Amino acid sequence: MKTVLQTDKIGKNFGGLRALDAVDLNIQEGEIVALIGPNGAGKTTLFNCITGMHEPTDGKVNIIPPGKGKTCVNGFKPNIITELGLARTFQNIRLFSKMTVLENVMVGCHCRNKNTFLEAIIKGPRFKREEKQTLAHSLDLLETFGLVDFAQQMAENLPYADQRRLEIARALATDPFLLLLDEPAAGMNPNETNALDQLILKIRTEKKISILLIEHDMKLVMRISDRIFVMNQGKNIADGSPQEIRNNETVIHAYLGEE
Amino acid sequence: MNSEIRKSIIAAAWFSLLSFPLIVLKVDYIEKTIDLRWNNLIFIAVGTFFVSYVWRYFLRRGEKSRQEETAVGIAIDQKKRPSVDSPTQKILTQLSNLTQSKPLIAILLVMIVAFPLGSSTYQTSIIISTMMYIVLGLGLNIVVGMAGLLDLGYGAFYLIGAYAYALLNLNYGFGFWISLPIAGMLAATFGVLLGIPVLRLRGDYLAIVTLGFHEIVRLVVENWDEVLHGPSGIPNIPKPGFFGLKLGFNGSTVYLYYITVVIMVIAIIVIRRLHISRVGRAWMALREDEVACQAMGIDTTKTKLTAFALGAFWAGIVGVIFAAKSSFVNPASFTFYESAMILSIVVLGGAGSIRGVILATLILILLPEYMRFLKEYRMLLFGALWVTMMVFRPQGMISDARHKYELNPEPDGNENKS
Amino acid sequence: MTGTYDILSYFLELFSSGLTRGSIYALLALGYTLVYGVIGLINFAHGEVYMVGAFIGLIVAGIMSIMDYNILAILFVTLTFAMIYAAAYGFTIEKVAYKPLRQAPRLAALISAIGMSIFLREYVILAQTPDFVSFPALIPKPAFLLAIKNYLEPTEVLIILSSLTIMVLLLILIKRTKVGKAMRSISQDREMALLLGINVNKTISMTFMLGSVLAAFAAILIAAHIGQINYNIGFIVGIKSFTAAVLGGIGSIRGALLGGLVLGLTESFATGYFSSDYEDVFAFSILILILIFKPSGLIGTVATEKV
Amino acid sequence: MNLQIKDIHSYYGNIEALKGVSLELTAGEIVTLIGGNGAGKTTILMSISGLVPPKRGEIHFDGNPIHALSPDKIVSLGIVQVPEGRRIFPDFSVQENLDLGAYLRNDKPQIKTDLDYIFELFPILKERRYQSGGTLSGGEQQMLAISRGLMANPKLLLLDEPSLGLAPLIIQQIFQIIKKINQEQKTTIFLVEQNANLALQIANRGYVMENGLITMEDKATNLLGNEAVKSAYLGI
Repeated sequence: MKTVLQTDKIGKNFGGLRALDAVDLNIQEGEIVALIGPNGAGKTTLFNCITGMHEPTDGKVNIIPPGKGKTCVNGFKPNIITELGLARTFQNIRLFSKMTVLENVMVGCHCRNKNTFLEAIIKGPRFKREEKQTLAHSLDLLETFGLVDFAQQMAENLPYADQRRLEIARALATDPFLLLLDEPAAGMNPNETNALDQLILKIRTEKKISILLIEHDMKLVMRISDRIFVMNQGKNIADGSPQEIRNNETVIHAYLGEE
Repeated sequence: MNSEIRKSIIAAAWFSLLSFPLIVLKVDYIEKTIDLRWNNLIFIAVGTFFVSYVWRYFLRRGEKSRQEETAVGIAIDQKKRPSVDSPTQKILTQLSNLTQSKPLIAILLVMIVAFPLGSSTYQTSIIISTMMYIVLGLGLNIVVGMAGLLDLGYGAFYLIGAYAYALLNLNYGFGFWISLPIAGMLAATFGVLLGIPVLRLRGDYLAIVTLGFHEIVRLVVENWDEVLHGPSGIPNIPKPGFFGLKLGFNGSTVYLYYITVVIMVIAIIVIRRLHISRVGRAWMALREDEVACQAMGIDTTKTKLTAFALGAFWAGIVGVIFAAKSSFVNPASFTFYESAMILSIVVLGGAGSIRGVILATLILILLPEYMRFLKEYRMLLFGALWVTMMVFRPQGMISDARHKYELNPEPDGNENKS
Repeated sequence: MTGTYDILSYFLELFSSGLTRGSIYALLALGYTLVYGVIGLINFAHGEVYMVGAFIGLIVAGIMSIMDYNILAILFVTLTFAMIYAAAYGFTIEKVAYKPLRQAPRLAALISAIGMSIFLREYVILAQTPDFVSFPALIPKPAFLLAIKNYLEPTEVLIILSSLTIMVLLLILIKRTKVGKAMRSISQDREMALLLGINVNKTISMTFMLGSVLAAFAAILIAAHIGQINYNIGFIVGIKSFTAAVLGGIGSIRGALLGGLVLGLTESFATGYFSSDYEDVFAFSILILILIFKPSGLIGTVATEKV
Repeated sequence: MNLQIKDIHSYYGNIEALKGVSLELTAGEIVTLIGGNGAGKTTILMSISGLVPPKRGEIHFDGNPIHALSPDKIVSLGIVQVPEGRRIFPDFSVQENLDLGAYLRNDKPQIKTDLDYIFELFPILKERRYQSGGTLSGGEQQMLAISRGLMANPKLLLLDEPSLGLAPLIIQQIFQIIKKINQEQKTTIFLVEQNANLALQIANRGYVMENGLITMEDKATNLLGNEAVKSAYLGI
């Protein structure tokens, strides 16, 4: 097993508040890791530090793309990090709501194409080739996510659960090796959550992508994760298999409160 | 019902009171005259009564349809929501669908080509202006409509284009055709120059800075007499010659008309192609959500600058046509109101829609031109239109301007429909 | 010896005219800043309220001067009328052009505001005149100020003093009264203000009215000082006052005062010692530079978007 | 006094956050609502306060419907919320924050008495009286938030996660004071908490919420050892 992401004692301060404190998180190739913890534990901040939305105050975020060397991405812009192969979704869905479902996914393919606006104006050969690939690839993804029937619908008109799924499809369109999902099941009903299960497992096996997800739905977390990483008040308090976490007293305390 | 009438009466009374001093009284304290214009007040009272009634009616209806929409969302829950089209939306959609019919486009083209043959120079010149505004609207539509960057200083690039031709001609004897690309590129360069510093600014701050930029450009031209010829402007700018041939006034206007037609057609094709390309999608993603856009691996800096440059380019081009058409440029032709007018076209047309821009130009430029009585009230109505548009239809006339990609492309890649 | 005297008196002249401008900018900047604080909108039509205030004042002052009233009475009544009317205009503008757009994207409200501004200008052109009209000189030159008239222009001193007074009154109002506290609480956290039972709609209306009153006050003073007005006066002054508000840090009340005075003084000295041709270019350049390099202004705080 | 919530459905944007919630509070009680993140606890409070009015269902207070009232009317009836994350006005001093709590009140002498009472409860706030709210520590801010709520003279106090992000010792202290307020002022308290153990220790009754629905209701003592509570958080 190879490591694809490694954070080295990263910390983040917001003013006087220490939102993250010396967090070490490793993710292996093909692994599904769940990141859990009570409100305000620093989970989304960790996500933002990894994906370049925030720069960590201290420590290092290292990524190791398959077949390539280790890169420290501290201070990289988010788009560069995406190009390197990390893709993410957002806690409060951030789709391009006034674009079609298909276009949303096509935007995801942007960084894997090279044609310029001049080629688009004269419809150069590279433009034609890449557009065809983009379209085919996007439709493929929509097929996988069961959204192909809505391809020409405005994204904002999709039902909520479909919007969540579309966000994942869009992230996959950037062709990542590591996918970060921020509360993918939020607002879904039990049936939809079950379907999401299958989808996440399928992404892992078919596309050989590692997945890091923040999730509050513990049933989902217990079912699909290989490993659970628990945070509380900016710190990592436990890291282990679902079975271990379930019986971990520290974790139960963090959630249920001290006696 | 009654309460609505009562509310409208109150509104009418309120607005009459509000406008009374300015509408009714006109005082000249030096001549010691007080002019009383009571008839104006009657007009205001009756006018506001009806406007208020209709305004309220539509506000309520908007409220209701929003509620119903959510109700529908609840009822069918997990199924896709049907798109609820209002009658106006349907008419507009049908109208814009018409523009897709090939015969209609052909007829339109023939009409455009034949127009100068059967019309006076004056009429021809009006249509040239209209086409100029279409191109300007399309250009600004890249920046505002597609990329979502509110630019209140677009007129500055228009000015730069016009002055580029005027000065190149005056100082170096450059002709129309050489100046055309130079002016376009120059405007695009200025677009980037404005773009770089404002990259971090968003929304309303960006709007104010671009407005400031416009005023700076205009004021510099007004005050820099030695190089830019100050408020008096630059006269005697030649119209393009026909292969070295000097045409008369009428002839050269007709010639300019056809040049403008060609430029307009090129602009429409180019901008449509951009719209459905990789960079066009990046612009729209930027407009929808800058954070998500960046998370998709898009370099937002580059995307913004391309939008500024490609938008400004067209203003530069139209600037040259303007200089040639009026054979005279001065800073007074490029006030903030020029920018406001072009922005009106984009806002009314529906941000992002090419057809919308064309339709809006026809309404905003041609209507006042042919309805003289409107002319005096034109700007007043513009102002009212902006407010009304934003309150009731912020998405503009043609809102569903999304391109439908051909889902099963033929092996050879069939032409896309738009 | 005379040389030094000239240099000094020229400096004083520029200083007092700078302060005069500055206090006018500050009065208007307060309007921008208050509204921005409460609803996060650049009230583009604010400059137009100033202009409408001046025209209302012209009509009232005109009628009264035809009827030969005492100049102080005219000034008092003119100010009162202009301020009341401006408040009514501010109130109405908010109700018509902004309130329906509370939930809409910010750009929609801004475009609506610009539309309102265009509308009001054209309305004054059509209802009154597109030309410059002269405005009666209403500001008295009290005897005690004549003593210093070699150094400072008496009307300017009066303008500065009365502006400062009204600003202090406003500060007290905002600091001490219930409505002032409501305004400030909404600008910090609107949802929390709602949870404490503050009527947000009412407070927003109050904010617009307050800003408009200040604008009308400034408009009458400056119109009476300069002696002429037209439909365009609100645009330029509006932009500059907005610059002042941004300079100080938009949303900050002290910032608006500081920004106004700083802008007025720099403008006055720059035009006095360099060139007056580029007076407005100068103001716009400052605006752009601040927005680019220090968008949070002199006393503002940066708001970051939550991801 | 009592509050009855009958089958309310509330939406956050497109999401149905409450899918038919009913509950009841009687005068003088401390009732706690526990459940995992995203279960819809905060939405219930926002629906009561009128910020997220329910699309369907009814809320009655003292027998009168309040689900269609504006937030300021609801506050004036004596229903006051202390929201999650404290939401102190950072630019206001402690005193000004407290004054705003009493925004709708005009009974000067009574306000003075209440203020004294609060300074007795939280002496630290008296010390920090003229300091701006933004400079307080997390615990102090939470005390100020509760005090600000009390200044509105509530009959019913809605507390949203008062323990969030605080050190255990401070949490203990705050919960003791919540209990004290309930006993001394006879204020009904509806406590939304993640810290289930602590909340259930001071509460009379408790509701457990999962996925937009109330899944359990019982005496607090019964819920304390219940496996369902664990399940609400850990999904075991």
